[in-house]
Amino acid sequence: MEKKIYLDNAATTKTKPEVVEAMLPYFSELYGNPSSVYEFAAHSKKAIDEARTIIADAIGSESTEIYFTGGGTEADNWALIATAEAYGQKGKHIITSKIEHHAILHTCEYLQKRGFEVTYIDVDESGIIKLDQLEKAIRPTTILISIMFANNEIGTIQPIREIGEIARKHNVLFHTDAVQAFGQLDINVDELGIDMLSASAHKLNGPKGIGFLYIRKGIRIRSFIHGGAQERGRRAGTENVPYAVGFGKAVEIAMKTMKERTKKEIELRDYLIKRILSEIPYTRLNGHRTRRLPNNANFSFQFIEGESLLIMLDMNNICASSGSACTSGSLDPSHVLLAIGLPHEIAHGSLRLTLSDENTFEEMDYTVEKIKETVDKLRKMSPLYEDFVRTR
Amino acid sequence: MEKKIYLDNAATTKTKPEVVEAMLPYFSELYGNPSSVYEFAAHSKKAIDEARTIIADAIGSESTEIYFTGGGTEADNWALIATAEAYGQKGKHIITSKIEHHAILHTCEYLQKRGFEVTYIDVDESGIIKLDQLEKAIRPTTILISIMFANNEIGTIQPIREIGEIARKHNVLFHTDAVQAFGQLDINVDELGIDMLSASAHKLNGPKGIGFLYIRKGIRIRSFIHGGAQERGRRAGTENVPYAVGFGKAVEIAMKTMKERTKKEIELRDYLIKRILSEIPYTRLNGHRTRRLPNNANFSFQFIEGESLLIMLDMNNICASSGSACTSGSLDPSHVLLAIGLPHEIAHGSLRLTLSDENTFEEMDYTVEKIKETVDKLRKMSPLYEDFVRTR
Amino acid sequence: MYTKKVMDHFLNPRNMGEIENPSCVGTVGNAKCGDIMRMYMDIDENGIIHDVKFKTFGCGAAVATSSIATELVKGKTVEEALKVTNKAVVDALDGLPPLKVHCSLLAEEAIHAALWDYAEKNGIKIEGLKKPKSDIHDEEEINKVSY
Amino acid sequence: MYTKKVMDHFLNPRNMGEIENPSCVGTVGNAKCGDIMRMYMDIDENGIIHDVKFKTFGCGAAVATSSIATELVKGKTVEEALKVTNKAVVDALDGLPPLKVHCSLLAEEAIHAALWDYAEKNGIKIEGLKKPKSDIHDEEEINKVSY
Ligand SMILES: Cc1ncc(COP(=O)(O)O)c(C=O)c1O
Ligand SMILES: Cc1ncc(COP(=O)(O)O)c(C=O)c1O
Repeated sequence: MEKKIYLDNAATTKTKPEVVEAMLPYFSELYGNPSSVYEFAAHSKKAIDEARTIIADAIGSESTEIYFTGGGTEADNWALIATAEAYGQKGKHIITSKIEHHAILHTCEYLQKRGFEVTYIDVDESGIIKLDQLEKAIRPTTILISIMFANNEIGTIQPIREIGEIARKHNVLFHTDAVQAFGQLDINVDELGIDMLSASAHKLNGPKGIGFLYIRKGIRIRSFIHGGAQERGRRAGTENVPYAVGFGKAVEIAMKTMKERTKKEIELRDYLIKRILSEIPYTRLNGHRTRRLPNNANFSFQFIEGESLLIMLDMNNICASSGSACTSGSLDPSHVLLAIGLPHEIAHGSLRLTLSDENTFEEMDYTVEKIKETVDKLRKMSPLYEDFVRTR
Repeated sequence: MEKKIYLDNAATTKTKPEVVEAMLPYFSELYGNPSSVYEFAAHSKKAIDEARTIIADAIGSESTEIYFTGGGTEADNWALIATAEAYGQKGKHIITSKIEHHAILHTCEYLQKRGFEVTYIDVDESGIIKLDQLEKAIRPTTILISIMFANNEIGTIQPIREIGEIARKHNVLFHTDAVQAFGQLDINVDELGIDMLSASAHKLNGPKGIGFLYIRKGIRIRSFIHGGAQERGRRAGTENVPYAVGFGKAVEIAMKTMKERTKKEIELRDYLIKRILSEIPYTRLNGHRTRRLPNNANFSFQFIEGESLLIMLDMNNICASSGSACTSGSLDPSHVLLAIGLPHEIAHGSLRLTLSDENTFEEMDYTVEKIKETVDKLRKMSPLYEDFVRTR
Repeated sequence: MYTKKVMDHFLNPRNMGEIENPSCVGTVGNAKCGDIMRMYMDIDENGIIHDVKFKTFGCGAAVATSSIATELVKGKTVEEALKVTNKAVVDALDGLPPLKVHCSLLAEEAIHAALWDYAEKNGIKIEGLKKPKSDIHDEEEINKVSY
Repeated sequence: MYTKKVMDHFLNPRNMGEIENPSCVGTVGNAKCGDIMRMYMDIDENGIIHDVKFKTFGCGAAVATSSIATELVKGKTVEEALKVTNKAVVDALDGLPPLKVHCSLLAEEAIHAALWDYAEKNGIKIEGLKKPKSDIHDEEEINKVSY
């Protein structure tokens, strides 16, 4: 394969070779089912427990509060659906935001069909949740607030501590989808007042298809996937031992390297943002200027459409995205960009670049040049640009 | 590690080195998110599609009818819960059997709490479903029959074709949990009249943590895990590309080797059964003598308890199980053994040996000797045996 | 996801640009859907489309369908151009992904819109030409099934 | 899953067997739960348990708790034996998995059952000894939470 510039780390990341290395013994050698009684299986059980401890330490929880799932989406579904089922007697009202991932939004829609009411809180033009609106939305029947830690498209980081305080004050459970934040930002569930937290391994150089849900001790939610007594009876199904080990390894590395890695990412990101905004006219940065994920840059280029931009960048070996990966097949513009107030035609022309510390300044330079060229080319093709130039 | 004799292939299997080999490129090299638009991601998409085709071919379905899940348990949950939700308007009655895996039984209990009625059909003393009872149980409100293809504890194979016919005749959907059967028995969903089928990779030398649900075209069930548009909008969450590839590879191998492999397993199994039944008194074979999985042998040794037998076998490097792996932490005797009519104290003394074609006759001989010794030792310790000898 | 033909027309669009003082021009689609196509035509006194150009805001398929559509109508009479269907557009591109078929409808509409403009400007009635919708909403089934 | 101590007592149980013509014998548990313990004792005229044997149908923990229980009461007076609690049994084994703690309760019950038999046979009343349940149902919280 030709050398490519991978700038889509919010969609997924490379599984680090060390992570693969750590998983390997659990496929063909130590393959015992952790639930079995014989000693051979104890290796598998121990491996999972160690991974669980690493993860628990990373968010300041007990290891008995970490439950492995088949990914971030399952964790989100579990948090919402099981809370609804467990606390539905108390009330049927859930609060979330307009810029959540579809794993949250579509689960909310599902719950609405099951008789729950959902309030979708607005965000400001930088993508930050309106705290006053959030607090006012709380009713006696509110059982859950679910607000993402950081947004996957525009990178905006939410005031999690403040949300935690509001939730506490009103005695409402607080779940956060930290799929993008985990491994990039410091997280301590106690300090931030988080009751449940979702994360996914493949966003931090772990494998695709494993995640976890943190559930604070004492929260009475049941399982979402019913069956065997795995995960302390709360998540049935034979444990994915290799991936649990790989997830643990990925978290271990991510925690160790976080400071240095994110520092480098921020430098690359800010360089990229500065060049693009100053060199390409009619361009805006989406999301908050500073309260954003270290590796996220999201732009809107007026008068052009995102997919054609992406394909042309791809022709130049640049992997990027517009909106979130799992909706890129869709015709609708990003709900996140609409929520921060972009008109449709501008929302359609967005580009998300999400870096890793393996990227270089040279790559940024090349990328900026290619974006410039392509935007120019597409604008020349655009009837919207034609109209704009005419009426100027 | 010392050389061990692994006789618990129904709990899980070794991931074959060829399978690991096939997965490896998709971790650190071709790691693109299949939903992304750039060419780099097309490798991932193609890899999943190829695996899907292999699997579809193995059960005689279209590849668009195969949906990957996080395991057999998730597939079972999905089939039941989504059918209940989609067809709940038509009726709220589900039929299953008393010997299903907990992935089915606990999901049924969950649905009962949500207002569904479940009929649990009896089995005869060899574990075969009572077809007349099944047909009589069908009501106008019955929306689903879920009967497992082959039992995980006693290995009994159900009359799937007949069940399929009954379901067709009464216009009721038919789901089968084929987690144990897939890869061991010939399955063709059209010939057998199966509408939905669950399977899991780790039972046929694939990795733990991926499975699939076959959903016949035209069945209107929605997703169980809500979010992105993956798996044709029916199963959200970033695809586990490496495991899908590994699953495909494992199925490819399993299909190619099925005939020869199961022939060898049957020889080993029958040798084992013959020796144990003839050399250890007060012993019975559980399950049907011939209509059983090629690799399954399940015994009850009167007067002794299974766990202590297991631990002593483990001391001799023999990995075996009693009941199913995921309930071995539980104090209850196997619901399957109770369903075939065993009294509690006999149900408690059961041993499941599930072979692979890597086992040898020497291993069978060693195992028989060790079982003999251990049963003898435990009977000497048993107050039940003491009473039995006294009153003889 | 796209055929070679689509990629070729996307990356090297034919007849892209404007026509100064065109005989007619038609614009269809809307920014909400993410696709806008504009087609300029020069039609001579014999009703032959001797030049056609397009501008498109939209995805790769939108650009490619516009491009191929211009090729399909160029040199044709107005009546022949009217018979260029979205299917012809799809076929000429060796197919489109299901989600993108709507782009070919848009291309067909763009031709009709230009011709409608031509008819209006010249006060004639073209047999079989209906006033094109200015707004194309064609959500695919697959999209609704999703969630 | 078991401590070394438990494994040792399970694989090499102490005082396993029967006593011919014992002073007393007690059997507790039931096959439904999967554990039955029987304890034989020889108690001399001074009320000292100078021999004790057990037989157990049950899991590793059941065998180990029976074994250690016999060690804990052997040589003790009836009154001292009465004070051997399930906690003492667990501690002597360096702990038991949560799901198996009920086995230690069963061992305590077995001692009590044997002593009750002794009291009945000899028409005496032992201070603090209650008629043991013949049936031990002690489902752990963790077991209920499960599904
Ligand atoms: C019959 C049966 N159904 C379902 C399952 C669950 O499959 P998984 O462990 O992949 O979730 C198993 C095995 O654990 C099984 O044997
Ligand atoms: C914010 C957020 N939540 C949830 C998910 C879903 O995680 P997964 O793909 O592991 O199911 C993602 C990424 O896809 C995400 O970015």
